[in-house]
Amino acid sequence: MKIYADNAATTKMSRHAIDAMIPYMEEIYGNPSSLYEIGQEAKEALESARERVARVLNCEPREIYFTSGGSEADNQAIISAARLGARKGKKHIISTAFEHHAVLHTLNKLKEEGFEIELLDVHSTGLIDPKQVEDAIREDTALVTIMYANNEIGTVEPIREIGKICRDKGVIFHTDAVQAMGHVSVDVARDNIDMLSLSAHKFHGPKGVGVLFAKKNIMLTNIIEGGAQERGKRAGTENVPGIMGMVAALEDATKDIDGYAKKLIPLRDKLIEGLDKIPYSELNGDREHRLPGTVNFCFEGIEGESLLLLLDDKGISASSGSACTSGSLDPSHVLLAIGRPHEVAHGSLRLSLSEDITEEEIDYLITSVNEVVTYLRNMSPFWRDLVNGVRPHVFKE
Amino acid sequence: MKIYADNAATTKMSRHAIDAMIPYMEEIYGNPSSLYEIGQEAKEALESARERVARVLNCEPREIYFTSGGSEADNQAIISAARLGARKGKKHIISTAFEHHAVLHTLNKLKEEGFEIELLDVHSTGLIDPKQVEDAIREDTALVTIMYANNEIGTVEPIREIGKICRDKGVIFHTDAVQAMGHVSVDVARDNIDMLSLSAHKFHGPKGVGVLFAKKNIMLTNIIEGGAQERGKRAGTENVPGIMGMVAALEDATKDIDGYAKKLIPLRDKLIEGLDKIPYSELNGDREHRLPGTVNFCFEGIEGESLLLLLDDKGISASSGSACTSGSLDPSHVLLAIGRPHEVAHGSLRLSLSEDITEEEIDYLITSVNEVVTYLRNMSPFWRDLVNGVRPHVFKE
Amino acid sequence: MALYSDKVMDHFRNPRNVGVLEDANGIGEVGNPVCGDIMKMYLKINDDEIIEDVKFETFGCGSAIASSSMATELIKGKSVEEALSLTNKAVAEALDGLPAHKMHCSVLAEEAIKSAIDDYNKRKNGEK
Amino acid sequence: MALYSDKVMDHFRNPRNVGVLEDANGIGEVGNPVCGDIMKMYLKINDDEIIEDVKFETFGCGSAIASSSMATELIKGKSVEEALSLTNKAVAEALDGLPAHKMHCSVLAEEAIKSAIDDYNKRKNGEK
Ligand SMILES: Cc1ncc(COP(=O)(O)O)c(C=O)c1O
Ligand SMILES: Cc1ncc(COP(=O)(O)O)c(C=O)c1O
Repeated sequence: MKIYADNAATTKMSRHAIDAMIPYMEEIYGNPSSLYEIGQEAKEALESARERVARVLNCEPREIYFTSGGSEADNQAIISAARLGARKGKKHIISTAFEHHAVLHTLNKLKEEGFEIELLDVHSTGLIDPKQVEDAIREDTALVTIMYANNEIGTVEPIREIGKICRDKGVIFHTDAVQAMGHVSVDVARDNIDMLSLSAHKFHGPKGVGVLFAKKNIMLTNIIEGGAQERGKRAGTENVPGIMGMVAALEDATKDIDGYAKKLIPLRDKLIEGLDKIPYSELNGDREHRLPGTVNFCFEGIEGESLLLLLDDKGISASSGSACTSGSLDPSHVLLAIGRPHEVAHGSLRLSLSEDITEEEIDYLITSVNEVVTYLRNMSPFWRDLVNGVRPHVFKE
Repeated sequence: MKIYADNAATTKMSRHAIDAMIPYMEEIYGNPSSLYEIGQEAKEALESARERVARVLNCEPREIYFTSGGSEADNQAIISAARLGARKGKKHIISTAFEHHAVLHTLNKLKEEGFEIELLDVHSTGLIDPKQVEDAIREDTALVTIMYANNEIGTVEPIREIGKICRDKGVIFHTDAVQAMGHVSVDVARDNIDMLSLSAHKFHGPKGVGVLFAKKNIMLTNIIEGGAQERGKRAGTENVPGIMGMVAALEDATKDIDGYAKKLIPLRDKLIEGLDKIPYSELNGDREHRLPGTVNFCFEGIEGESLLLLLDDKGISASSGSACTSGSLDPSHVLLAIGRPHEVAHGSLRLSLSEDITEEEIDYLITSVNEVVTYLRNMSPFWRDLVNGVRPHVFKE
Repeated sequence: MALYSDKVMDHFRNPRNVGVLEDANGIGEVGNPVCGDIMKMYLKINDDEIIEDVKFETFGCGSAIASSSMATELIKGKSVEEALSLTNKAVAEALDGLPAHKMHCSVLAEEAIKSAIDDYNKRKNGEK
Repeated sequence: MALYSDKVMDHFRNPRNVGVLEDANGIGEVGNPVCGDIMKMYLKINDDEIIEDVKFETFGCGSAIASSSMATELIKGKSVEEALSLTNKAVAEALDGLPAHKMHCSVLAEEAIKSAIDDYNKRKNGEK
């Protein structure tokens, strides 16, 4: 059996998205800035794509800027809000401890420039309480940036309520919706969002293309200077094929969010229940407020990379917050942020499902993880110490 | 007849480049940062692409960074050199007056930060004399950035000699080779280049992907912060399909540069001779030191946009430096930089050929331009004033 | 959503009333080559102050040529008073709209007519 | 160019000498769970100072498990002296190389062996 269960890392492009790109690669290749026919055709496509994205997000077309992905959108949103704030002497930014690195590293850069960065606690649930935001906002707050859904543990934040608080207090609110889009309903008007980031390859669109939504009253700062593309706010010849593929995927991914949830949530819950039966394991992040397809567990006594490699041998593609897989020395900052100790965080597993997963595959996932965890524990001196009581367990059985 | 003569704006993707992308869109869609098979396959592809680009440029694979295009590469190169310079108190940057806006606008930003930007005169030929660079370099020069070939008039600069001077004086040398790659031979070792920018869609590759070459001793500054992709210097999930398409196109475009020149130069020269016969017209930029496929003329008494629209009606896609087509109030900064007065710059036409142009098509281009120029002059009060001697001509007949 | 409306392209491709009017009694020229557009209007106004004939010459972009052409159509056969009340908006509307950054072309057309009528008035009053 | 060589994957998938040696006379453990790897080596050394048997237990990534497995193979049947001269580089080379950021796994294997022999020496000298 082959199961791709790493849809939070990237997704398989849909046939529809690929087909939407091809004509712009083969025939309508003109530069949208050109006057002649195939340039103007490309320009029309580009502007209709902008309208279609705006319709999905519920905003105006001119509030949509196409970028090279989620990271660029995050960087530009945060830098822009910081520059706007600094002009009014506002240098306080509120975020959370478990944002994506595209957000956290940009905030670090601003910190070096003299901004004060306040990272809210996300609790053991991986959830922010809107009250925390309310309490943290000050006169000199330039920006609140809080992700819509977390990429590792899949928790979904109370964005609408946070947005309301920011709107009432007149503070710019940005949300990284890279993991949320296509999985839960996102509406920038309803949710009081001022800026929002998307990345196409997370919802069956192409890699290397994304969206920054910014309300029309927000003056963006360029990250990339040059030509006057994207209303002068993002230079570079437009990636028209990529944008067309993204829009096709975006419409497909959002056209039946309720049906998607209805189908996927029972399967996800079955997976959670199955993995929960493995002794000394625990779900990461709140049980309820989570993406329909994302499940993240910690297993005591094993290390994530070996787990992934053995699952790969069984045809299962998954990911882990283990330091070995992150390329850094520490395990996932997300798992540490929800209070997992290092030794447990190393033994984490994220399974992120796609809509076409079957019940049979869920069973296979549960059985396989169980087998591999047992196998690895049997050769783990750490596990031996745990069961022998030499070291204390972190989780209940 | 249909002739796409705007290859300097963007090119038609080659079948080979499209075919090189498809497997990475359809099947090998894994995230290169993942451990499992389709992630590792994507990673292998990515690293072999890096090796292939390095082979073409004659550098090491680790000196290749993939970006979202030429603009991003230009921005990052210049910002990086500026930051390195500033740390040593060097805040003088040398460039030219006719660089692409991705360079000029980035330099403007640095100017606001306190850098001193010296733009060298490009003369009526559109050529820099290496001696100018030698004379301009100072103790506190952080960077010399001079384009390999100009995108509007097609002149090719003496990059090798300029590189030599910079190398001897220990100054970082960046060149925007977006227009040169695939048209003239580029070799970063031979040419003494420290940093170089490319954009795939200019050589029959995909839009939205490019390359920054930076010598291994040059520490890059991130433009986009986040994940540890591209040795930590360019965050964002890698656009593997785009990169694979780019590499295929790059290899094709560079495998027979001599044959390309041999085929195209006579046709280009025929076009120049044909257009030169139109009275009161003049070639922009040096006759000899130019790209094999780029021709740019000014015609007195007419305006570029109308020229383009009527050529489009005749099936010819071309571009102009007219203010009306640039979206700004002034005509092309490039034409102004080579000393064309505004009224003449408005009447410019760039024809940039692809390799598959035929002699018959060249004839059609000459005849069509002749017809349209004559037609427009006949309704131009400005032209009437010129021929009646009310206003002075700029060019000889 | 193409650059120009079909109307604009029609008037650009097939401009009406192009050329010089040898017996014009009102000639106006506006714009300047440095900015990339010049419009010249030739009017033949009869004793009843009716614009009997009109021609134009234009150096400029597609919308400049189309605006000139449309403007001549709109004033041909009209009284001087009516011609004076022609606004640039009316020209743009008659063309089914112009892109925002091209509206100045319709302004030029309005100004060219005013300038030609001004010239006519000056000649009539013997100022010329 | 995959993450690991075939050798590493073989030793990871089919680790040699996994488990506990009940009659070990030298046991070493290195690493720590906070860093994500622990290696435990069990040696049975006979009177001629030959390593008659060896087993390991490892908590860690693929290359940690493969390094342990390879290290046990390399020292099994060897003298204590030979085992002491085993370097981490030799372990990595025997595995057809390790990625740069995984070299520390081979270091761990070297250290685990040294630690187990140290334990054996201490027991022999009655220190334990
Ligand atoms: C000389 C030059 N530099 C940079 C660029 C920017 O490339 P891109 O639009 O792909 O970002 C271009 C093309 O637009 C160019 O011609
Ligand atoms: C929450 C979140 N934000 C931002 C990103 C960055 O997106 P990209 O890698 O497409 O730039 C990702 C994915 O990597 C993500 O999961």
